[in-house]
Amino acid sequence: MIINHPLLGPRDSAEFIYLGDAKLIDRPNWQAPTAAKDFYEYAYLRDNPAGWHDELWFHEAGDRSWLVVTRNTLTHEISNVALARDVARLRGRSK
Amino acid sequence: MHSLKPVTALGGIEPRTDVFHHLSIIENDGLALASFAARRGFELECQTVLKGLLGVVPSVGKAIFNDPISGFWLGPDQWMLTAPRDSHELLADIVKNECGAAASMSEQTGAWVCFDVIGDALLAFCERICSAPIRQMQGGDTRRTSIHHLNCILIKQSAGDQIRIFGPRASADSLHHALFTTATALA
Amino acid sequence: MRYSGFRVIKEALMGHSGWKPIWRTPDPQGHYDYIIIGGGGHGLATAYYLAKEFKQKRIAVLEKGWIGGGNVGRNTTIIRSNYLLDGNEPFYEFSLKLWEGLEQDFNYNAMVSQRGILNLIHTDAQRDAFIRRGNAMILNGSDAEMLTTAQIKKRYPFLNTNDARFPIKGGLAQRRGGTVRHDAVAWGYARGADSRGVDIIQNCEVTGFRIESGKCLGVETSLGFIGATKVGCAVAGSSGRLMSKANMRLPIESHVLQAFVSEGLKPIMPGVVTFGAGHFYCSQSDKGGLVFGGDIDGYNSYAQRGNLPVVEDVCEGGMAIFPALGRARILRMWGGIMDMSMDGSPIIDKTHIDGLYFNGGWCYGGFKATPASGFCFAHLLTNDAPHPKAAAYRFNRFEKGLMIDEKGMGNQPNLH
Amino acid sequence: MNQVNRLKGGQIDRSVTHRFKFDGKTFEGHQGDTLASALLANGVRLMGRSFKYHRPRGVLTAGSEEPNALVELRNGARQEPNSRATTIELFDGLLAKSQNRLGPLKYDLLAINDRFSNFLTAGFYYKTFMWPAAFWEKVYEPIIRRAAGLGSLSQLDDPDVYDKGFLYCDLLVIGAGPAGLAAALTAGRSGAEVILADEDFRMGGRLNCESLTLDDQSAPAWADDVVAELKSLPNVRVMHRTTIIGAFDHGIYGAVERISDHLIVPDLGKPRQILWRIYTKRTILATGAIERPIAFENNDRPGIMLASAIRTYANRFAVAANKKIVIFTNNDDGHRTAKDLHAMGVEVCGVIDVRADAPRSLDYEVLHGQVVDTKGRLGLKQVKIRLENGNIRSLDCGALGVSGGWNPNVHLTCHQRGRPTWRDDIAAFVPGVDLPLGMSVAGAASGIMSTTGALQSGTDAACAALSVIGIKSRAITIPQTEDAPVSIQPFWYVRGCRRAWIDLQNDVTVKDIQLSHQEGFRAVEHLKRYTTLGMATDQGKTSNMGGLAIMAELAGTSIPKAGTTIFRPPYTPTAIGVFAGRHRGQDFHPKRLTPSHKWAKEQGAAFVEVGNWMRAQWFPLAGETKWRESVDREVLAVRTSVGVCDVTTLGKIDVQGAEAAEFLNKIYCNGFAKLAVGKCRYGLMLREDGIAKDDGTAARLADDHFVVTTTTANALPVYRHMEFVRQCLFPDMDVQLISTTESWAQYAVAGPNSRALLQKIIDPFTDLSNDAFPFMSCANVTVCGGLRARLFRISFSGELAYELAVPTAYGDALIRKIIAVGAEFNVTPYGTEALGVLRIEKGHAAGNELNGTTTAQNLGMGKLVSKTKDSIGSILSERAALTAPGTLCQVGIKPLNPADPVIAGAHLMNEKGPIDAAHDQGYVTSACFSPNLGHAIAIGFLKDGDLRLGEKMRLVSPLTGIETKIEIVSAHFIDPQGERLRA
Repeated sequence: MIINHPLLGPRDSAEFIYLGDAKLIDRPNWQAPTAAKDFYEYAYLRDNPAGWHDELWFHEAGDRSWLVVTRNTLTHEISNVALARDVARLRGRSK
Repeated sequence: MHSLKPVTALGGIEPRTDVFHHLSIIENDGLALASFAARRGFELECQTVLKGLLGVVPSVGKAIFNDPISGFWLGPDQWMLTAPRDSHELLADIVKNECGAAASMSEQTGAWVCFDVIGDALLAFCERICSAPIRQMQGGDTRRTSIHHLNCILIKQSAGDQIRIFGPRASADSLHHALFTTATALA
Repeated sequence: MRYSGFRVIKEALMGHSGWKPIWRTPDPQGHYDYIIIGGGGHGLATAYYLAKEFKQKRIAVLEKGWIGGGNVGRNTTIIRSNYLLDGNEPFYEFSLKLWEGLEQDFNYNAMVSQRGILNLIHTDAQRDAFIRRGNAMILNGSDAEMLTTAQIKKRYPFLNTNDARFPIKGGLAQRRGGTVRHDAVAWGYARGADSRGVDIIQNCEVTGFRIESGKCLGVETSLGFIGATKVGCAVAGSSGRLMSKANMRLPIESHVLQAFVSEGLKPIMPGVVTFGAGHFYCSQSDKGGLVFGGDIDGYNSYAQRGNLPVVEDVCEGGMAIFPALGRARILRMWGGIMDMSMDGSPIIDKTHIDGLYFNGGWCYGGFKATPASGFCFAHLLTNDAPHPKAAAYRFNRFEKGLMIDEKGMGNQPNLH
Repeated sequence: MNQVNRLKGGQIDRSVTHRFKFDGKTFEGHQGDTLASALLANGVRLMGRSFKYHRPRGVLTAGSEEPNALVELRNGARQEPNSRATTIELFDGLLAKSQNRLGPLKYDLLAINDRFSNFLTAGFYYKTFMWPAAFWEKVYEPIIRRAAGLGSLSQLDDPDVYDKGFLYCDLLVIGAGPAGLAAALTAGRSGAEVILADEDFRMGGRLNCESLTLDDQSAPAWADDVVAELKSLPNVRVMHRTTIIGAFDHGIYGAVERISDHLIVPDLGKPRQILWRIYTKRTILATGAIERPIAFENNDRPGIMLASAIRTYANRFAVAANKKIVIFTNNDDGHRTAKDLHAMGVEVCGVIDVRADAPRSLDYEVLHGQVVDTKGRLGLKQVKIRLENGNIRSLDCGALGVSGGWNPNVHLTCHQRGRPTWRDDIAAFVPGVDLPLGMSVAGAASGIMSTTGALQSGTDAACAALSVIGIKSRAITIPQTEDAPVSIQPFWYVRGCRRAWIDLQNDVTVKDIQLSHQEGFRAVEHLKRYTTLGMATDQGKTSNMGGLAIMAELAGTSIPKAGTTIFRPPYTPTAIGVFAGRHRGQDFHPKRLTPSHKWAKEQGAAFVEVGNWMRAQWFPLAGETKWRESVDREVLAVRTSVGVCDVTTLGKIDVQGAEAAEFLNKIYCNGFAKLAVGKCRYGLMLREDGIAKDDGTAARLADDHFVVTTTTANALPVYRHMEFVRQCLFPDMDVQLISTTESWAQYAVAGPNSRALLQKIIDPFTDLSNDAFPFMSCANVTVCGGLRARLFRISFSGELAYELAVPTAYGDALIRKIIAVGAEFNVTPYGTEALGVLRIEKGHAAGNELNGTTTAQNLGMGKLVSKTKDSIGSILSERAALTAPGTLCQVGIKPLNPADPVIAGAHLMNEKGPIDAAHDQGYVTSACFSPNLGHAIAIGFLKDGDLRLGEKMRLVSPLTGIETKIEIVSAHFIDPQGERLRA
């Protein structure tokens, strides 16, 4: 596969390491009363869609950026790639 | 002056050179390296420091060849600086004095082995070692990629027939072996 | 129709005019006691044991394509019970025992061949881990033995002991492990179930569940609604897709695993060899093809195909341990969808919805589990209580902290 | 007999003669021959045996789709089983053997199977061999296995090397027939980056096989000119002998270039083959079409070939398949073969056409009818024909050319699970709509069967493909040439035949397909799996269609409704070696060498693989014969004086930034905010699921600068994890990371005399006294007169110990210096074994304990997990089952009888009671012999272990036949108070 790195352009996916669903960015609040349940669901439950999927890839043999890749799990087509750090900020992980 | 004698990445006193009639692989032991990472909120200061050192700030995927200090882009807000080791063995400290708390400096000299590969078979050579689109790359283009399972950095020098390869120093022998056998296969 | 030596000879002489279809093609009835979704190995085995062992009636198996078309028809056919952990070893040993009597049980030759499986050891830490595992196997009443490099070399003279980057330091062997003709397993169970009245309905895709006030009343399908008292899902790689129709999120990701077969070769590989340190395992089919594989591609996929990097990774492992392979040729490569669970172990459990049951999370190890999985799922469906051998395979183990993590990789499915 | 069937003309070089051997007999052929053409030229028709019935077989085709003529090529370590004689380029000294036979090819004893063909029908095995159960492995299977398989693999290491490479292009053209050449020429002239690949050693595809002219040139001459122009263009790469094996995601293609397969051995240092990964913007598939046979009784005899193959052998290789040839066809193409043969002076004994309106000929007889049977066990002698009027007629001949029509070669269009669609007018499947990204199809591969059409579609496809990526191009002018329409009457098999072969290699006959239908295996995939149709080495290129058509007829449906089969990579069987490239043997994985490696080698150290690192395992002295002697000595030296060990392999990560301490608070379960500058602290890292991930120390060199160490094995994963936490979880934290593992050469100097030794290395202004530099201190220092260095007072051995780091280039010099100045203390280098013993004696957890399933509590560090801060894994580490009574806890283990062994991997059982899984109490993780205590010791995990110190238990390892009485003790075997390391 080819991952179109937002900074570096097209790169062979062999340069990357896969983690999983980009929802892993949304780490729960450790002080919430429901923390135990929240963390269980965060760590263990997955949508696992047959279709479009936001997922985390690490550019191990590259610039060491974590990327959020929007990829279709039925066709492997990739529609969007973003720096995970930017996505994390958009999802309100800035302090 | 201390009493310890350095060895090259390949373990020699002198760096190694392998000459094929169309290609030469030269171990370059003369470089000091330091990584330079901008601290949060000091990105602009760091640009200024880099401009001062290199003349131009290396943009994404680019290298700037300058004297005495050259540099290339490593990642977001992160660069690698190189300079002659004889004059700049303490490169990290030297730059740290200039940027202070604006940047995180880390000595990287020992982390890398450097090979300069020169010759007219260069393009065919590169096609056999890694997935860098070497024919499309311009002088000054850098590419971190993997060569025979080793995480390396490729820099196309301004002269089209020369590349510089940085690889993990502990695997200098394995990397050299890979380059050497490829050159042999092309001979 | 029972198969016997006499019958085979008779038919041969009569021009084979007497053979009948080995399963019917019935139209679905309006309501069943049991609907099994998924006409793969596990689904067909479940129906078979429901009818045969648990004497249940009015059973249907719904298959969206043709039976045996999923992982049971695209795996590398290995059976073994060389597991480490309490939750797993008794279950897989139960499965291996069922394999040992399977063909006589369902009167179909699935070519169960106990040619032995060997896990190579390359480091001291690996040896420590394999000794612990071998002991766990024996303590669970299974068989295991430690082989020296010399013993290994004797059986597999072509393994690399000259210039191996990671020298072979021994191996853990299970003689009762081996291979099975995978398609025949699906067909044998289908035939056995069909002959006991199970309706096997192909080209019938489940499009939804009819759930009212927390109870599952049946399934919507491409052939219309079919009612059921109990619905069991056994769709492996499609688990996420199917259960989402019941608004369930699972501790499962679907990944692609590639497998490879070489051209037919004269016998060279007596048993199954796994080279864990190099992501490679290999056996040889009765037709002569070397059947081999390695790691999953590593990214979520429902595409049933993989990519070059893993092909190369697998072959590098193969050449590292088996350097004569270089001159054999890959004939075909293909991919299957693996229901990779969060601890690498499966789930056989009720869901929070009355009458809806789930069987999945088999990762790339589902084939060897087929008989026990079917048996235990049938037990669960019949008695509403887990079979003792599968008691650990519950949904709630993750919330409780009772993971069954053979590899110790944690909640990252693509590492199991 | 010497090339009795050689004709005039052709594209062979008669000035170069090659001598070769087939089944021990010597023959001659020419440059440009294949093994098959050379054998035919020499009158050899019998080349192999079929898979199941061991029927005598000859060559069927002239290409890579060959199912029959498979041979073992070369011998010894280079032997290649199942090599297709039709694609083997003839070279001088070539050796080939027929395969899958018992005894000589002519008298294969296993041909007995053919006599029992009534038993060996499809699915036969599934119904029998079940009684008695035990007989399968012992009796039946060995017989079946020996009879099965085709060629044999030598058990010798493949002596050749393989390379890998990577190419980029705007347009990849697959296939160099008329369509491919036209496409490549169009794109080449436009200046686009083009790669043209063809599996053949001669470009031109069908143009090499026809008697056509293009304008005033012969077809091959025209192809030569085009190829010459393409080679002259700098932007075009022409790749002969290169097979595109697969279409992968996003325009990536796998290609195998055969560099040396046409040589007797590869040149020194040169690869046998190269695996190219080609990154394309666009691709044109121009792989042509493959003729298909017709099934009739005994249609598998040597001499029965595809009509187009006979034509190819005549036109390209100047070989007459035989002196007397008959053609059987259902379309006009069969007649083209007859015409060409006649023109070359070969006797055409007749053309049998199933069509009433077959074209007539003055040159040979055309019969309206069907071939109903053949004679000639080892080679065709006669064909029996049923004429339309019902009369039976026999024709003597040595070759029969069969043409059932042409199948577009859609193989690569299916690699991403695209399905072809049916076209009635040509009675064949053509590429479907869902093609791989960026692929278009031209020429016969797309169902355009005329030469003119192929050329036109090739140039058009190129223009269209290039315009998509913004490159302007002009269509080339198409030369005047053949433009005949397709005239075909679908005809798959002769009614009433039973032993009529559909899949020649796997011996699948019409009756097998009928039986498959009868037993309910009607879905295409069921048909394939039940009968093995199309599962042979040709992936059914010549057989799938026939099988499908018959199944459709039996099911009373149309062919497209009956389903389509889907092709899988690789396009043709591909050597496993080429996928591995150089990565085998010692080069399987790269090596990582420590800074002291060269020196350690000089000392004769034994090395061990730790991940990719090579570490010194122990340093034997003269006279030491057993490893234990060396290891015991090294351990005692550390405990009594001083030892030195290279610990560079531990991962080192530079953590800098204003919030570096806050960051460490997140990744470690224990607190770091308050760690003072100049101090180190042990850190335990959890995964988010609360299980221990890794451990190490963090040294605070400055307020905003830490150096974190990881275990050797986890250096990379931990770095990745830290970047995840930094970029994805706390994107605005001011922290920067970089690995410095290899920047520094780091040595552990351990033992009571370590301080005294280091005082001779470290420059005087650093005060090493216990007060000035106590346990867990760290500092930047200088050594040997001014070399920058880092000093950490940390201890893995439990002794007074330091770790000293210098820039890697000086690591070699430093170890030599340490040994030199340490002589007075008899400083002893120690390896990983001694390191292991020392840490087990102290009960320090390592890889065997941090095995991915253990919690801080299991490791006896439960108290470390801070509840007052947010750190990765802290919440899930509190799950009920992880903290419940009965959880495993790390303990020490010693044998009651000091002479008894204790081994890792053994299980713990109560002193009394049964020994089985149900009564398992725990297991041993690490064990060793302690030279200090004089007996074996171990650490392991025991249920409620912390409450069971002093308990007597049994340690069992049925696997290795060990049962030992042991006592549970504290894991701190030595200096439990830790006085030594604080000394």
